[in-house]
Amino acid sequence: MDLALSPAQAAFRDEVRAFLRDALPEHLRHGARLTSGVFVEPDIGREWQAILEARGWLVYHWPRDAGGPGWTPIQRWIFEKECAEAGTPALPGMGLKLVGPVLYRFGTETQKAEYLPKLRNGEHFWAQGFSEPGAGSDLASLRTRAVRDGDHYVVTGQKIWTTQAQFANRLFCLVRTDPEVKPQRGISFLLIDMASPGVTVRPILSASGDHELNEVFLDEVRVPVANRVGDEGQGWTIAKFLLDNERGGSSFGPQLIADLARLRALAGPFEGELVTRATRLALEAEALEMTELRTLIELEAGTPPGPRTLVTKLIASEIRQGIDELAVDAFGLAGLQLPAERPFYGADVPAPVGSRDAQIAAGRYLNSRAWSIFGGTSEIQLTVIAKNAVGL
Amino acid sequence: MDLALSPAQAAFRDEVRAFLRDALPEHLRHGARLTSGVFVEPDIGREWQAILEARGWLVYHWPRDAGGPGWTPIQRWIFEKECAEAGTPALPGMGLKLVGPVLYRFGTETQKAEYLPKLRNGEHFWAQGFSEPGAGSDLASLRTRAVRDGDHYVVTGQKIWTTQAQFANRLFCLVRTDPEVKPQRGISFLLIDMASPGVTVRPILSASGDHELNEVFLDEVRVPVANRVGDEGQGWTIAKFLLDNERGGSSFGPQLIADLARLRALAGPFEGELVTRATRLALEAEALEMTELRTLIELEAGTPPGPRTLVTKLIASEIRQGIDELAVDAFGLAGLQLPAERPFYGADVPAPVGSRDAQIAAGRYLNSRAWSIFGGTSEIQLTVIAKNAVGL
Amino acid sequence: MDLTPSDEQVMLGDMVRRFLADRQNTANMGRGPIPRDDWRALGELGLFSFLLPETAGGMGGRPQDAVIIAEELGRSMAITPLAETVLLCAGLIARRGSAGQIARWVQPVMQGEYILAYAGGGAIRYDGACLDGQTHIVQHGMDASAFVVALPERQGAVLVSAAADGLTRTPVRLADGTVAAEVRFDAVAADPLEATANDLDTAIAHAELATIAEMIGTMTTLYEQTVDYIQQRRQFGVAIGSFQVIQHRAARLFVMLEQSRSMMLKAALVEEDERIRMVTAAKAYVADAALRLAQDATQLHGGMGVTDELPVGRGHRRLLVLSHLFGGALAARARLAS
Amino acid sequence: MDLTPSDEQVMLGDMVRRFLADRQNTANMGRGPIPRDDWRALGELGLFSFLLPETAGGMGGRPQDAVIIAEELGRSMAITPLAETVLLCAGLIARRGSAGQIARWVQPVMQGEYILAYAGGGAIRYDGACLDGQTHIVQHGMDASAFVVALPERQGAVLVSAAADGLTRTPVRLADGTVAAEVRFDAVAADPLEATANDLDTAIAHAELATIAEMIGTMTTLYEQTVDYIQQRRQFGVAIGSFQVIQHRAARLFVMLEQSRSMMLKAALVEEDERIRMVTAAKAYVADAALRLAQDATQLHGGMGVTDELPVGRGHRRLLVLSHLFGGALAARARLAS
Repeated sequence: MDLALSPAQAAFRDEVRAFLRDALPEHLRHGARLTSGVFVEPDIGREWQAILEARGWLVYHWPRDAGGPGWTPIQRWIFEKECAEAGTPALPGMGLKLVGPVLYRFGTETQKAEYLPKLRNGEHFWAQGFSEPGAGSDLASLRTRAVRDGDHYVVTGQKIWTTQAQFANRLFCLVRTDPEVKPQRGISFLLIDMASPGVTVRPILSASGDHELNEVFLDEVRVPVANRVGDEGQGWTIAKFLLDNERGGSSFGPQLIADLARLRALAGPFEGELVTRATRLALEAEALEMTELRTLIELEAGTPPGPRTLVTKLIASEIRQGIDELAVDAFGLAGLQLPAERPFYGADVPAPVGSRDAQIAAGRYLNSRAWSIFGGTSEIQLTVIAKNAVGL
Repeated sequence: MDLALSPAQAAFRDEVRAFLRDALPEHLRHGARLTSGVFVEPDIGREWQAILEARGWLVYHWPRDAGGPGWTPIQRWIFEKECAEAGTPALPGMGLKLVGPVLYRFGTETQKAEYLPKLRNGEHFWAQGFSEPGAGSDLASLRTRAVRDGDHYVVTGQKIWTTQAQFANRLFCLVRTDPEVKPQRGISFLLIDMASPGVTVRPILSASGDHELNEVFLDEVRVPVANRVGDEGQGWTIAKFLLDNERGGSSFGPQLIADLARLRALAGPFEGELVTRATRLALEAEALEMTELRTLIELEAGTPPGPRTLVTKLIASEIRQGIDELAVDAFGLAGLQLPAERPFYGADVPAPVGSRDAQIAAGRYLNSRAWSIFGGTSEIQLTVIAKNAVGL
Repeated sequence: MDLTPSDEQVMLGDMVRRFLADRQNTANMGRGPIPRDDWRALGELGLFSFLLPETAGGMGGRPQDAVIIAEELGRSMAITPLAETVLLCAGLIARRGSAGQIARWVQPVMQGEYILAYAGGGAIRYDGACLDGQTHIVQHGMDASAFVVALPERQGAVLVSAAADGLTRTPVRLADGTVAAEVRFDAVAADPLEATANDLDTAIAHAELATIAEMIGTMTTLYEQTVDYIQQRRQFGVAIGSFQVIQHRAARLFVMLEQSRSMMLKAALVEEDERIRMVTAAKAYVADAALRLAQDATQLHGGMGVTDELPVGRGHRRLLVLSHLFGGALAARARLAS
Repeated sequence: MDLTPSDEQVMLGDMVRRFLADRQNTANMGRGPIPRDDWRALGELGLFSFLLPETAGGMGGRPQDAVIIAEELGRSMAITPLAETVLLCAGLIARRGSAGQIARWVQPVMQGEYILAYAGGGAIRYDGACLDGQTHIVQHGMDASAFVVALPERQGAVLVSAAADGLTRTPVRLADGTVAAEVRFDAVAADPLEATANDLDTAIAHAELATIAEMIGTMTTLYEQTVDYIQQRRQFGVAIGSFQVIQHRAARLFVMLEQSRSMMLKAALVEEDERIRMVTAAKAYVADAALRLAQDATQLHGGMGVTDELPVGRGHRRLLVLSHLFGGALAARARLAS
């Protein structure tokens, strides 16, 4: 048993660290720090995406034969940890983390040639069309219909909670292509050009005033059959592959640890109850990082990861919400500011009382409540843990 | 709206306070403070019982026509609050609070004449035979059988969680007199002399080492039919009346507030996290006291109490456990002592490290876990609140 | 001991409720301050003079009356400066101000004409005639006609007209959509108020009590909306309110709300000399419960809970602000512990 | 990075587990210290010399080895003085003692003959030759053949034989059934040990790590017993493990246990210069989780949970003690924050 990095791993870490020191511009670090929403703003995300792509590290979690750098799980973790400590922006995840792997795994050669380069160079900005009003976490009850009409599907329905759809020019989407068979088997996976006639985006403002969520209305949208990924009826399988990727994949611990350390530096030293809360959050985050690392070390050794992987999103949500609530309390009255202008690092935002970090605290606090709701509520996480880890 | 005591109420409070100052011996106060279990030790309880009986205040919660002093709800509350602040021992509750009201409400004149005086003078010490192994909170599944044989019932079965049965000479008991009818309708309420042949008591030691719980085995115990309270089959109705009395009745807030204040005086001033925990517990207890008082003020005014009454046991359990855990933490290493000797105020208990209060902390901590289990678990309390207060 | 509202109190609550029912609905509640005309109308109804001392021409309403009004405001999420303007500033001037000061500032407050704001923090210097320096965030500061400015170490307070020469203010939008201000003084002439630190603390306690009642009102609305939602929302074929975990969560909200209401009632009804401590205790309890309740209400609403579209999201914002005013729960607990 | 135990570590764990399986069962586990003969037998198996430095004739076992042994002890609730005797006292003497001190005290520990105890608090005076004063509670103090006594302000430590003239001790029974002692010194001749405060802190960290692993072991047993119980126990006609509220509660225990294990692993595997901080962090986390888990396990067992009859009640007692040793979670968090 050993927790130290191997010499090769240590050298890799130094290489990543040196790269970040040289290649991460201050305005991107600044913008990342002042992002109140759950997702990165496209201007920042795109710029950082291009820098990473130039270095060959953008699709660091893709396998080598799909164009990735061929990193091991521990290398990916080292990279993410260094990024978290350096304060890099997040990456637009719908494309790189969700539809990208679907394309290289299930796409035709034509689809790969068409979509993967544009995904990587940022020409395509993707949104995800899974959730529907009233369906919640229950994909089987999907109602958006796709009716075959020659070389096209005619798609009609409504998607909800579509993050950043207002920026997207492409939508990947689950649709019902066969209403007769068992619910899971009649679903297909389509790629839709957001510029198609019949696509309408309606914003859903968050309580914070941020605009991250949308409804997407699809009204007899014609989608070429060539835009279907996988076979007709294979949508359920693809969606499961995608969700597994979403839920596995990256680590939460390093970012939470870095964010808490930054808050401590900006708003500390804490006093009274805040000391206890900060200490407890730091411990929980340190434990989470190690819990995640245990899985990665197993993966690295070729051992299949156990049910432990199920706990990370639940814990991460709670730590995230704890940090963001701590910030509001630490900044006091100044933590109640919430300008209407966006983004917070933009030119139009009024000068803050205290600091920009105080100015962003309330927005962050409100937005972080989404962590325990989207992508499987904490209640669903607990039920899954009870069934698959505890064995009840 | 007004929270002040009326002049008459204030005079009553002063009268109670003066009585307690004069009539509560120091050794009883000392013994009450050093009781680790949930229930009062019989030697202390009996002595205090006699003092109160002499003053006419023992059965202060009984109606005047049953021999009580005829106090209003607020007077009872004032009395309990003063007792809590003075640090009086608890009273043996099975008799005074549970079977006493059953007797004066459902008993025959003969039963009242036989049992009520002995209950009040302490000659009868009562235990409660409701729970059975495997039945938990579900009284309808009761299995102890009583078969009629002339002027007697022959009772066979097993009771569990019978507190202080080792001290009791009387047991009130639910038995199944008719196995044919609907489960709730075949139950009767019997009074059993513990000296009867066939009654065996087996101790169940608590994790603390205290002996408060027992199993009671009933093996063809002959019980005169004259010892049945109410009609045959009326046991369910009587049990409900009894449990309503148990759950309503006294207030929790004053005792919790007094205990926390005593801990603060003994182990304070607190530092660090303990400050926060003590402050939060004090607030919760202060809120609970007012929540209880709101109900009593309504009762005093003749208004039926709302669903608010359902919340008190749940909250009181949590505060009780919080105080007892706080004590262990406040006393540090000394709070880990747990002598085998009982009672803690007894002559055989070794000299404590620190103080007697430190010496009793671990026992109290372990015993207080029972608060959220017996008399309806906290989970059951929440379900009842959800159904009857929230309306789900 | 008696917790039955008087006939007058029942009428008062009904009046405010009816007034708000015509104006506030689930679509607009909690989006920001109520229109200035509505505030004026509340003044014309006599609500503010009802709450102010008889010495200033008011009707001498007590804290328990203020609580009834404030809770109704909270229930319909009508965001107003009631606590700061009427209870804190006008209340203090009415009790401690000169006849001139009362006539100048309290009368227009009663009619709903003026909003007054309280500046209790920042870096202020006062030389006996002029103010210099800058305040911290002053709630409703952009709308205020005048400020009650606490002097350093709370050595009394002064009155400053918003129109005074040398006074400038910068708007600061808060999470509940209200616009506060940072106020800067450059040799601004100030009108001293004969108020001790205890006068100030008492006035603050009265205001803080009103914000506690507002929290209780908003918590009640969020609780009711959440119970409705979980009874209607179906998943896997049944109402989510039938799931045991959801039931227990809702039961916890009921418990929290009852306990919070108890603290508010006690704080409203204790003798005046216990008021400051008891308001602090109530704040320490309720401000915490309010955020826990808002967070759970959000969670139980699922995706809709984090949006601006339902009262729950806006109520959450408002509770975030209310719970942090006057130092919030943290400062309140620290004061209790010391 | 590698988390696979070595073959040697697997063998070690198996050996301890098999040894305990013959002796510990659900009826006797956690009732008090294991018999002295069993302790001696563990010494004869070479377990203690395995853990002690090579300089003292041991095999130089590392913290990660100690953790494997301690977790097995915790799993079967075999209550021993492993942490205090072997890791703290013998470890410190082995590393910092003279050859004579090692021969006198460490050799008999290796053979399971001696128990050593650590006295880290109280009112002690040392004049360079003799000790006076009284210790605080000393775990396993009644069974100890000698004491490592930390000097005031942790300015080094001295060794004192339990048989020394002027030494008296008073038994103090603790919640887990072990018998500690208050030790009084009246001009007791003491043998100085060349140990700095840092040496002491390091030895304490090694011992504390073992108690953390013991907690993990006992938590695992309580978790497993609880899951078994809720699968078997039926109410209203179904296993209580089918109730959603019970399921979520059990899921929380799983989460707590995984997170706790992560902290223990990290504390066992970090570089030596990070050990003290990381053990403190692990203690701060695990000691808290241990009591929460024990409390929930008790609650989920219902009435049986509060009795002495099942491992859950006794495990709760043992965790109460383990979680509070060396200052407990509170002191650990205070150290982290400072």
